[in-house]
Amino acid sequence: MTTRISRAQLAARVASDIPEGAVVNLGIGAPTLVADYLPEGLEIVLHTENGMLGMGPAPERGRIDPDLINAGKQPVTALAGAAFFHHADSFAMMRGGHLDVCVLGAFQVSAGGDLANWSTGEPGAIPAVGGAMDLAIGAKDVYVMTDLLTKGGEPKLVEACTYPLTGVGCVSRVYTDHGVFDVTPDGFRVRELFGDNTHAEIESLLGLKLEA
Amino acid sequence: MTTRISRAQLAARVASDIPEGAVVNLGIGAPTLVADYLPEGLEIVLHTENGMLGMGPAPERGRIDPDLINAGKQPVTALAGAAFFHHADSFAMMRGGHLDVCVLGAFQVSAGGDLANWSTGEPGAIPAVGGAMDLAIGAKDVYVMTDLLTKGGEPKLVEACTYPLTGVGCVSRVYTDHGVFDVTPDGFRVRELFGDNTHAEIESLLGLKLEA
Amino acid sequence: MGARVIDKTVPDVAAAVAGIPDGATVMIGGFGRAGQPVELIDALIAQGARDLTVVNNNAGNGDTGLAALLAAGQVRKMICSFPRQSDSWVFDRLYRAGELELELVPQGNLAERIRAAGAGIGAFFTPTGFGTQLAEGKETRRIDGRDYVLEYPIRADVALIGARAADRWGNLVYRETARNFGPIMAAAAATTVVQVDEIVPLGSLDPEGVVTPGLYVDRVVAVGERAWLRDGEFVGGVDIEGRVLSEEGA
Amino acid sequence: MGARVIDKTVPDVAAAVAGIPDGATVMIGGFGRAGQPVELIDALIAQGARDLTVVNNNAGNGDTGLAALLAAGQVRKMICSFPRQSDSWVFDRLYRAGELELELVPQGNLAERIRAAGAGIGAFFTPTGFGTQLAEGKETRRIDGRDYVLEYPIRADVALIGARAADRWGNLVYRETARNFGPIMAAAAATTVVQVDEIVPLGSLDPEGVVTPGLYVDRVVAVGERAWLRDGEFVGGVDIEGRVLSEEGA
Repeated sequence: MTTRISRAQLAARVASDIPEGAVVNLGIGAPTLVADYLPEGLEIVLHTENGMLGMGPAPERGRIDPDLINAGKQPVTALAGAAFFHHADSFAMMRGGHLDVCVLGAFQVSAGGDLANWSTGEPGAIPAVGGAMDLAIGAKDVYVMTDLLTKGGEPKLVEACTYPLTGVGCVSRVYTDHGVFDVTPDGFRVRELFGDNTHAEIESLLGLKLEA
Repeated sequence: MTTRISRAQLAARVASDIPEGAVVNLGIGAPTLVADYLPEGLEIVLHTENGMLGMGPAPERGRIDPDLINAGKQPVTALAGAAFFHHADSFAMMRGGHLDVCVLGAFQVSAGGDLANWSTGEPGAIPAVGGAMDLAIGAKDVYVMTDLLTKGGEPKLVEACTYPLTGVGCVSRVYTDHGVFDVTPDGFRVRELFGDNTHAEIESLLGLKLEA
Repeated sequence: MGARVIDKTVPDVAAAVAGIPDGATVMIGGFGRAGQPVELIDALIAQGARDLTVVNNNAGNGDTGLAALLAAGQVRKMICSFPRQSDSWVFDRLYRAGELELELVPQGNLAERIRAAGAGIGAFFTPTGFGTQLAEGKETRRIDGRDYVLEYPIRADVALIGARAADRWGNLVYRETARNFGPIMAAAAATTVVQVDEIVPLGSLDPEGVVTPGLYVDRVVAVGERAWLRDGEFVGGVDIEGRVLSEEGA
Repeated sequence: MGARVIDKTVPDVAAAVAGIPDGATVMIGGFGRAGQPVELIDALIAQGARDLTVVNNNAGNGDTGLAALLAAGQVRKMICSFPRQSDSWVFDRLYRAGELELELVPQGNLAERIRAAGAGIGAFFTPTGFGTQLAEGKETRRIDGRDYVLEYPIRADVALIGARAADRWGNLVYRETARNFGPIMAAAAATTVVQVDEIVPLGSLDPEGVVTPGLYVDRVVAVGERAWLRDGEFVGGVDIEGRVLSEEGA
């Protein structure tokens, strides 16, 4: 058996790579967990694409403000130094490359850095994309946070995505429950393997050649 | 001799056509005179493209505010109801067709509504365009305020402009010292002639056929 | 004559939505509960215009607001970025039954296309969506080594938006993330209708802080203060949908 | 560690302009005296970077500010909308002598091209300038019955802008029409340098009223209050160039 870290440990691992002063978007869903593990005492500015920089943690019950929400429509707070802006200005920040880091989930990431995370492509499914495609191209570094394998055991790091793409060549690094991988011009390069996972084991799980 | 009205009378004539509630840009130079003749008691919202709606008259000496200027870089004031915005937002208002009326000067206006007002095309002249081309396409109605003839007696209403164009087919009406002319699909149409000026006299001065 | 010739305020929400014709394209602001013009949507349902194309980030939640407009059979087509949600059953049913067309647009392209309409831009090259299904059939171009898709403006006949306060010229201020689509939709629609908590005297909004200048606004109606505010100050006591938590009431 | 890890303030204007290389493209904000970063321009002259491309609405007035930068021989090319003015003798002389290149851009296209750079737009179709000399050689297209010209972003290595106040995150507020090019230039430059009247504590700027969020700003320097203000309030007593009228002094 290979070593797998928990979702919380993975969030903490991503958080540990975010430098002080960074402007970061944590998308919706699992990546928002990263916020709970950002190093204390460091100022990191969270962007939420519905229109705010300087997002703070959730309020207590009774202090929920329906006008003050994140991209997942959950209640949040505003830190000192926050700023509000409209949707076009907010997505201009992303598209214009002004965010340092964006953390996203994935169905698949290809060796060329393509991301598939918005649609399983099932016939008859109702499509929904939201800000996924904007986020995918919207930061200096796009980090993916995901399990290495699907629940069915299929690799999520692949030679070429079979699911519909979210963005082309946009991912810079993949944080998985087995290890961390950089996307390089030569494909995935192992950055770190958790526990006693070996290069050969991961290659075998993925059926994919990995750079050392 | 034909009847000619003064520059001040002309400004008043333009002003009398501006409806209450209109959002109006008076450019720079002579058209800014129109502001002095806007009907009292009517609210008309003046836009200045450097970034303000609700522009008021010049301040007294001693109350000049270098941060509060118009497009001609002259000191102005802000009325109750004013708003400030940046240059991209300001020109978006113009380009997006949100101004009701814009008043401009001209070297030439063609029967097709082309405007030439930014360059005489003289070789060696230093060019400067400013907001002229944006203003030309930037209002529901573009009014030109000008003498009918140059000081040398050349017509400024022409079949086709010989000076470099500011905008194509953009002028809706021309207010001159001799009369007022609409630009129609059939060319200039006489809207009003001052004093005892006749249709034939003006046609003769211009060497141009005018619709009645 | 007189000192109050520009007055965009209307007495009630029925007057605010009067005249919206069948077949209109209607932008509806809001993201979640924030900025959602709930009272104007209800008035549009009562008004009854049909065959509408609606532009919104989502496609309705639960059984109120936009979902109720869909359920009333007034909408022919949705232009949005994220229709499918856990509580989008009204949309889901109509879409599966083939009774509702869908144009799916990435959220940032949606915002920029709306912005382009207001700003008089004829089309623009955006990197978002390049190489994806949502760019299929669209013109693309490589500029300075980056790939872009050509996208066109989204205009509307009417925008229905929510803001915190307005003056009689239609100058608007918003509150927190309720700003979202309001300013760009106001500029992209031929007629912009705004519901606000309160109408304040001309001159009482700081000209530095006006977010939507009045030239973008046609009708303003005051609908009273939201349950989580008192005299413009946040007092809380509600859930994320704005429903009062305690027995105190609004 | 500690509570002040984001601090974009620098101690003086020399530190603010340090490292601007020869050959850089430098955006300079301001329209007239309003928003003109006078102290930063003087610091750039002292710093000495040469062969610059400068983006500004004009090309210098009188013998100070941008005109002095031109006179110092530091500028190779101007991108602007309105170089020729009654007091643009420095520009006029250099241009006629062939010592200065000029790219003339209609003012609204200049603003939108700067905005496009900051917003990640690859190019856009604008109606301004269609059919004129300033669109010669440019791609055009008829869209929905209107003619447009394709225009590309203008990016910069450095922006020098003026604002009224900043906090240590670089959030900015402006004053009146001094806002002009500041917000769009801040977003279009790799490094944005701002001079402000004062630096205020984090949290003291209203988040609804922040015009340029701090992520666009790299360095902030306080240069003291302008002569026509006292504690942020307008007191007057100056001419349009900001020169004190009476003997009271600043």
